[in-house]
Amino acid sequence: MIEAPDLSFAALAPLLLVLGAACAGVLVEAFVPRHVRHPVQVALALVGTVGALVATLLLAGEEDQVTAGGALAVDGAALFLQATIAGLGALSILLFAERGLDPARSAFVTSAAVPAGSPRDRELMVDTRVQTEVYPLAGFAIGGMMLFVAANDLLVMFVALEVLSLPLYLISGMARRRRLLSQEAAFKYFLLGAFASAFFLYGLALVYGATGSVRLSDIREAGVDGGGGVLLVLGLGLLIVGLLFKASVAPFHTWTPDVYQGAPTPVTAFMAACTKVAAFGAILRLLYVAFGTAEWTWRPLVYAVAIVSMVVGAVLGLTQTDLKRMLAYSSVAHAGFLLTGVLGLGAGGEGSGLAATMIYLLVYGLTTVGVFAVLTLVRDGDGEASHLSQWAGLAARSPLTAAVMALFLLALAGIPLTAGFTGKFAVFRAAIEQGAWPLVVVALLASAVAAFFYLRVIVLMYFSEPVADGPTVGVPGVPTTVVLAITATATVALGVLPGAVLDLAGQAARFVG
Amino acid sequence: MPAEGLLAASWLLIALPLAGAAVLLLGGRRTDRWGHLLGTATVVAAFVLAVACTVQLAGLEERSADVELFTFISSGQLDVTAGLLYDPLSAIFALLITGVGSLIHVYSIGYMAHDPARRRFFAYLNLFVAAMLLLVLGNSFVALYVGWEGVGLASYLLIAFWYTRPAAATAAKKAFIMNRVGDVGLAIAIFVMFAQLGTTSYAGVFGSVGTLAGGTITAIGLLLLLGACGKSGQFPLQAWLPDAMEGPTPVSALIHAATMVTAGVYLIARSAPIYDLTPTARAVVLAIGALTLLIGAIAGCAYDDIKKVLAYSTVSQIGYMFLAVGLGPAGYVAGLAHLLAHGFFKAGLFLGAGSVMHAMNDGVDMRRFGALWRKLPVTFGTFGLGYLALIGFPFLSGYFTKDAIIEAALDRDDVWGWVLGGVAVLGAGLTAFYMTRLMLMTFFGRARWEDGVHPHESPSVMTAPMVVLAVGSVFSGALLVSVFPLSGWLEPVFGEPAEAAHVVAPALIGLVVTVVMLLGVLAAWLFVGRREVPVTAPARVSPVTRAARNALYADAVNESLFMRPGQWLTRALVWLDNRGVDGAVNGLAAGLGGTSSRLARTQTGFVRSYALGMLGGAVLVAGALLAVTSG
Amino acid sequence: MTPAYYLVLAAILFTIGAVGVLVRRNAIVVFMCVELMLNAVNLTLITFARTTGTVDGQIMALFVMVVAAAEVVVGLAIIMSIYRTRRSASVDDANLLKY
Amino acid sequence: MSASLYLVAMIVIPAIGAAAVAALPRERGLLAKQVTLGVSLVVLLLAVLATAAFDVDGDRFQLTTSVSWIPDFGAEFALGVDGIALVMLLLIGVLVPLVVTASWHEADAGPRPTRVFFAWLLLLEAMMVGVFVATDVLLFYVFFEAMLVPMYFLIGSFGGPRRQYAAVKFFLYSLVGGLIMLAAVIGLYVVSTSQLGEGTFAFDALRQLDIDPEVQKLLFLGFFVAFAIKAPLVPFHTWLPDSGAEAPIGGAVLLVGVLDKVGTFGFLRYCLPLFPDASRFFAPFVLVLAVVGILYAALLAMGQTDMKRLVSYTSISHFGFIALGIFAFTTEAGTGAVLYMVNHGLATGLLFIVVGMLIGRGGSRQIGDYGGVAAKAPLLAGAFLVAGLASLALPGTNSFVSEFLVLIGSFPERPVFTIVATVGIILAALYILLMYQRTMHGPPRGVLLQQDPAEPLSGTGTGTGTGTGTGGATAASATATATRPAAPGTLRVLDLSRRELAVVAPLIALIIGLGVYPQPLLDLIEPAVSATISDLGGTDR
Repeated sequence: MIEAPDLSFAALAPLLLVLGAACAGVLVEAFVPRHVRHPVQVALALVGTVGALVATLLLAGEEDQVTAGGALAVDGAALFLQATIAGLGALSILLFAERGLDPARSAFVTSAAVPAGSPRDRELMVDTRVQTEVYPLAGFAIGGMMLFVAANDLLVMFVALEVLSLPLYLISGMARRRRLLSQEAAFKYFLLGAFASAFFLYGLALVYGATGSVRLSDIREAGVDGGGGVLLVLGLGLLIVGLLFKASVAPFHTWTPDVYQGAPTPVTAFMAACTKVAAFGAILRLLYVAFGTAEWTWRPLVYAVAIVSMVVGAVLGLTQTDLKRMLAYSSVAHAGFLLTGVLGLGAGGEGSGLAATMIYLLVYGLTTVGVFAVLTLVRDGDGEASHLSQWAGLAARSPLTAAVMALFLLALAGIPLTAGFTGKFAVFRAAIEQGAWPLVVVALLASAVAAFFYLRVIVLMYFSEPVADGPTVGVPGVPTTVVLAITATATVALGVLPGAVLDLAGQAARFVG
Repeated sequence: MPAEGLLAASWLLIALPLAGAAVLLLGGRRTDRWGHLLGTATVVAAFVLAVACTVQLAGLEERSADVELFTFISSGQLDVTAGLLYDPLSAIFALLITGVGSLIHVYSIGYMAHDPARRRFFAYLNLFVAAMLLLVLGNSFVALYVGWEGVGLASYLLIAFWYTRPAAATAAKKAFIMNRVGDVGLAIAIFVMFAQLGTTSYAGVFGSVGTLAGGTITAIGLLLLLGACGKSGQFPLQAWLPDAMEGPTPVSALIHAATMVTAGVYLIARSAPIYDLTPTARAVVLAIGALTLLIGAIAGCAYDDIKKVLAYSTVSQIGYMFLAVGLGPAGYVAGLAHLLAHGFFKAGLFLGAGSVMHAMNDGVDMRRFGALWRKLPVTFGTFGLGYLALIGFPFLSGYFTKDAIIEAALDRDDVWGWVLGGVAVLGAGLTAFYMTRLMLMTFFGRARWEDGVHPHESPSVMTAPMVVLAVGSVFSGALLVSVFPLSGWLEPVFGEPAEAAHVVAPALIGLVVTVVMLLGVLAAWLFVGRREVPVTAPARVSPVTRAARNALYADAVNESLFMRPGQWLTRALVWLDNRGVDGAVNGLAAGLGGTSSRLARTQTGFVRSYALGMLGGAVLVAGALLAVTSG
Repeated sequence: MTPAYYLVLAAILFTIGAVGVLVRRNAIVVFMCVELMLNAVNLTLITFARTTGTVDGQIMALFVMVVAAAEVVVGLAIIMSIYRTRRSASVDDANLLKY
Repeated sequence: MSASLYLVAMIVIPAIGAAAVAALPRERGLLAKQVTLGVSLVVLLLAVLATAAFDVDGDRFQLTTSVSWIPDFGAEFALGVDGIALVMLLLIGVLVPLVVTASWHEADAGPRPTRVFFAWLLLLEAMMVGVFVATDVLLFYVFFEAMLVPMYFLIGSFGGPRRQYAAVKFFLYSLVGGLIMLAAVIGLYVVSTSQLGEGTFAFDALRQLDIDPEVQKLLFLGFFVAFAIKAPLVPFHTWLPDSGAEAPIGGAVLLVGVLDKVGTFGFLRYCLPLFPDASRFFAPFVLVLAVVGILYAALLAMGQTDMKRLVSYTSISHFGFIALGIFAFTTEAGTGAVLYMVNHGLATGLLFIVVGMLIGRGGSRQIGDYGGVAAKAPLLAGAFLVAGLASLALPGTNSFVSEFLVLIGSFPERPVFTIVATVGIILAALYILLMYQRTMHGPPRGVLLQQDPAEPLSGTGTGTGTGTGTGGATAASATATATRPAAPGTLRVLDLSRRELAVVAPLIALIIGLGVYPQPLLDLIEPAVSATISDLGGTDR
């Protein structure tokens, strides 16, 4: 006779909402007639994500708990990150739902199964039928991410990892334009992702072998009384590798540029923003809940990886000519900055590192979604005009677009009075509090280098003369407009008066288990 | 003691010409019609006021009056009050400046009559007078410095008055720069005074200078001397003065003969309490005076440009004054007397030269003059008197003042005394030579005029001042030395004149000097007067002459020592800044770019190489962790 | 016989899989190598389940299988689509995206 | 309006004005100019009112406002002025309206809308005010960095041919400095956390900290590098000639006139009081940089052929004097240095404006393209001369007072450095007079000569009509022989217009007025400076 594990449905509500909506979406695909499918799917997905957001906010008051038989830790950090993911997810869904920009009314291929370039594909090119599987898929991915950051148990973490990854592999291959690139992106992402999760899994196994459990708290106990030794350390190493891959930290970043460039831009936005949040949520939890007491083992490692990531991202970004690719490298650099925040969390979790990292994730996510949203507006014959040269003199043609873009770029560069500065300041402060000032100096120099390529875009948009037959700036439909409005407003608000959100993060910054 | 009555209003001396300058400069073309009259009026008014002030000053028992105006700069320890000191020394200078100034203003009315920019000219002249008066009336070294640079500016503006001529513009710049070199010395001297004594006012400095170490005093003395040399065209900073003749002739008369260039003498005389404590500095003053005296005289012998000759004569005469003030108490009065006399006759000579040029369509080459005495009687007369006064013809002013200097030199009663005295006498001979040469080439001999030149006497507005100055140059010497002895007037400043122990009888000295002078005249007659003066200067001449023509290569030295190296240095630094400093930064940027594109090559696009990278990374991570944990 | 042998074997299998990913060109084979790695992990898990005397490991192995199956579905779909477009399953042909 | 709100208003009003101007329709360029001018005049009025409300013998910081801003970081929106900041506010208040007037037609020619130029100008003014009145270090930093953005766009959008390069260079240089400073700012915060329990950025609180000397050195360097790049001191200077040369005149004036003063202001406000030991430790090195900079930049200025570059280099030389005055650690020198900041803003501002007017007529920045301008444009030449004389610190102009104070104040402490620096005044005379002679003196020649069909000259009409070629010839021959100048009539250049006079006249008046009677400003400045010096000595136990 087995007693049923305790399940606090309240605490699970956000997850259930998102995943439920995703499942419902599958049914919709099956039963709802095609012509109404798109609105229904969008509505469903939004209900799921926004509902989840609201649910997390309602839960914010509750005290932390470990539920689902200890598999899930619903604590402040988890809720904050879940809220972030849900919110950014909702914004991404809106980007998916944009139908005003592409002449064929959608950024996604009508039928992914049809070979690219085949006659049938060419027919479908101009067909205005839209494909709606992306919404449930995205829903599952979001659910996986939210599960990821709440996982209190390596196995759940692994399952969540796969749940979030598999849909991403698929939807990154579903671009309507430039399908070859899109498919290649999906292909690379999938192979490398599987490779990485194999490492994660092997790490899991070793840790299990070393400690006899995969429960984070148990691992910590085992770590405290020095059980495991080599096995435990190796396991830790492999787990970290798996997570750093998802967080696209150098040297595990190699997939990032290719996938970001190839995937449909809304999906890139989704990946760049949400996956980062989820991955770092998991990293924080793993390092501080499971290995918090043995932090002296991994601190030097993270230190080194952070430097490598910042330098590689900043330097490689310098010579990129494709905007999406450039932003990919910038995300690698930002992963490095985030790691400085991770280091800002002292032994036993004191220090402001957790709050700082969460703020940075929120800020970075918003800005990234925004910047990719702008990217979707500037188009030429076949899809987004993402080559830098095409952006020359954009300010003259469309001042507003250029202004918003400039705002996001300045935020990414971390200029004061934008959200980016708040985030940078928070993580650097946390790191210096832990005495990691050399790392911070490196980070600052790296961000100076990175600033150069952000500036280059501004220079092109504002100070260069417009190119002949340049791209057209599409008029965004309601969804994109909403996204841009929200992200831009948030970028400014979080830059000028971040007090409230900082408080929120400060209160939420705690782990259980 | 604080001033009452007119003396309290002595600031008007400066304010009047300054106001004139302001009105003329800001008034613009509106004031063209009467501008010159206003300009002259202000200076004449200043002269009247100066006379009145001096009279009142003579009445006071301890002849000195302070005029506190306002706090100029006050911060921390430093407290500079803008104030005037009206004492016998500043009084004689005020009289000289305003008096000669007035005459030259009047003269200029005629001389500049046809110049479209006459108003501007008078504005600058007024500006000069104001600055010069500030220089001599100021009651602190800072005030002096302000006036010092002010006259520098005025001189710059006036030399470059005809700025469309590159020569004029360049000469003006040269004058300003070389003066600035001197000013640095003056400025640092002031810094030292403040650092050591905490004050810059004459009273404060002279009151406590005795407390300083000898070395410091000497340093101050030498720094002040550097300033004096710059302003007075003394060695090694003499090269700018002859070039300054590019300015209109009245300017040469007022600024570069009578007043501004004597500011150095004023500075040293004013700083007597300092120099009295430092024989070393004083010895340097003597050396410079003697050396410049000769340089000027020698160069004067070779030039054919009438104004250049007079300019070098000025250099040489100021050399006399330096020599005099370098002698200390014995020489101050003599030097100042010579200064005043020189103010008269040299101004007169320049105005005469101006009148000649006026007659000769602005030609300055004496080889194209000759036989002008009949055409320009008044000019010839006044010029001749000035000439006699300058060469020290018995019982004209130069005779008295120059002899007094030589006496003072000999009265040292040591080897140096004899050397200096000898130099002075030799200088007198040279002076006689080049001035006689000038006279002969200009007024006598055959007319060698260029075609289309029809000499005519200048208008009376020009000749009148010349007459006045001529009279002054005849009598001033006698007046200053014997009738109203300057020594008595200046007693409050330099103290009781020591009873001179006449090593050599003054009469004998007078005789010797006169003989030497006559020899000079004779030589000039032999070289120039007897023969026909070639219209173009003979090319094949003795090295001495060539050296003299090049003013003993002063410009060459400056050029090779300062200008050229400076230009090289500048070019080198420009290169360094662009290639080196800026290049380093741009190089860094380029380096980053190169690294970037090279690193980008590792992003091959092949999944398998990515996987390899990840595997390598994983191995590194695991290895690192193991390394850390295993110690 | 001690569990060490199983662990070593699993480690060897894992390495073989990893190396396979690096050396093989055919996408299917590369994917199989990944599966091999997963199964090596399964072996490890089960071994540890024995050593620790719990069943967790075996349950986890089941989880892994399920996940692997899901991965196969997704993976094959992607590989198929790209194969049908390019008429080639070589991983090296897909390198339009680089630098 | 209560006095304490003056400062807030001085930030808010121009900011709002900027938004308003930016929101105007494209064709309302004139209205944009008028609004900008009006707003900047309001700011000037506020600055004057603030000065009136300032009590010289009162507390160190007055007109203070403080609102909690980011409690989580312990940052406050705290404003306040001491004498130093106050005179800088006055400088801003005076310069901006003049710059607006001087740039009246600056943006009309270009492809970009006029209103944008003036909107950026106003935003820049708001940021500049903020940076001087902030008494919270984080707030200061925020303004310090945010200030870059408007200037970046001013240079990049309205600058000269190489504006892109210049803009990016300007931005990156300042950004690098700022980021290094950010590390120090955070470090300071952490120190305050450890000493005061909870972290703060309040300047007065931070001044009380007793920081370990070694830490001080690190933090000092963090701040110093940022300020040395801004100021700029050699060898961090190479961005300025490019920016100064490429920026539009208005931008250039505010760049060297005010923006760069933030560097020297920072030395005085932050480096010295917060890190006294480190300041004393590093003073010799800074002084070497300063003195080397004076001579080095002066020589470089002589080597320039581009007038705007030349003026930029002269500024670098002058910043050397300011740094010398600050790091001599005497009240006289410090007061002189602050006064120098103001005077340099006026003098170099005028120089830039006049050079800009000349360039506006000739269309070229090369000195060699001009000559004999004085003959046709006496007012322009006169203004140029006054500006130049002020720049070479001639007595009677304001710069003399400050330079004299700096030198005489530094001499007792640092005689050798001072003597070397004093040599700089010769070089100053050289570079100014060389430029003046080449452009204004000599026979008429260059792009303004009529016979070469120069491109249509912006804002200028045509000179006198006939026989120009022969005129030039006669002029040349005349200069060869006669000693009277030939009537120069061969340049086509109009003298200053009424608008231009309205710009130049106030500056000249200020230059001469402050040259004769500087005491009022000195009275404002001195208490703050001596307080700073005592901070420096106060911790000397």
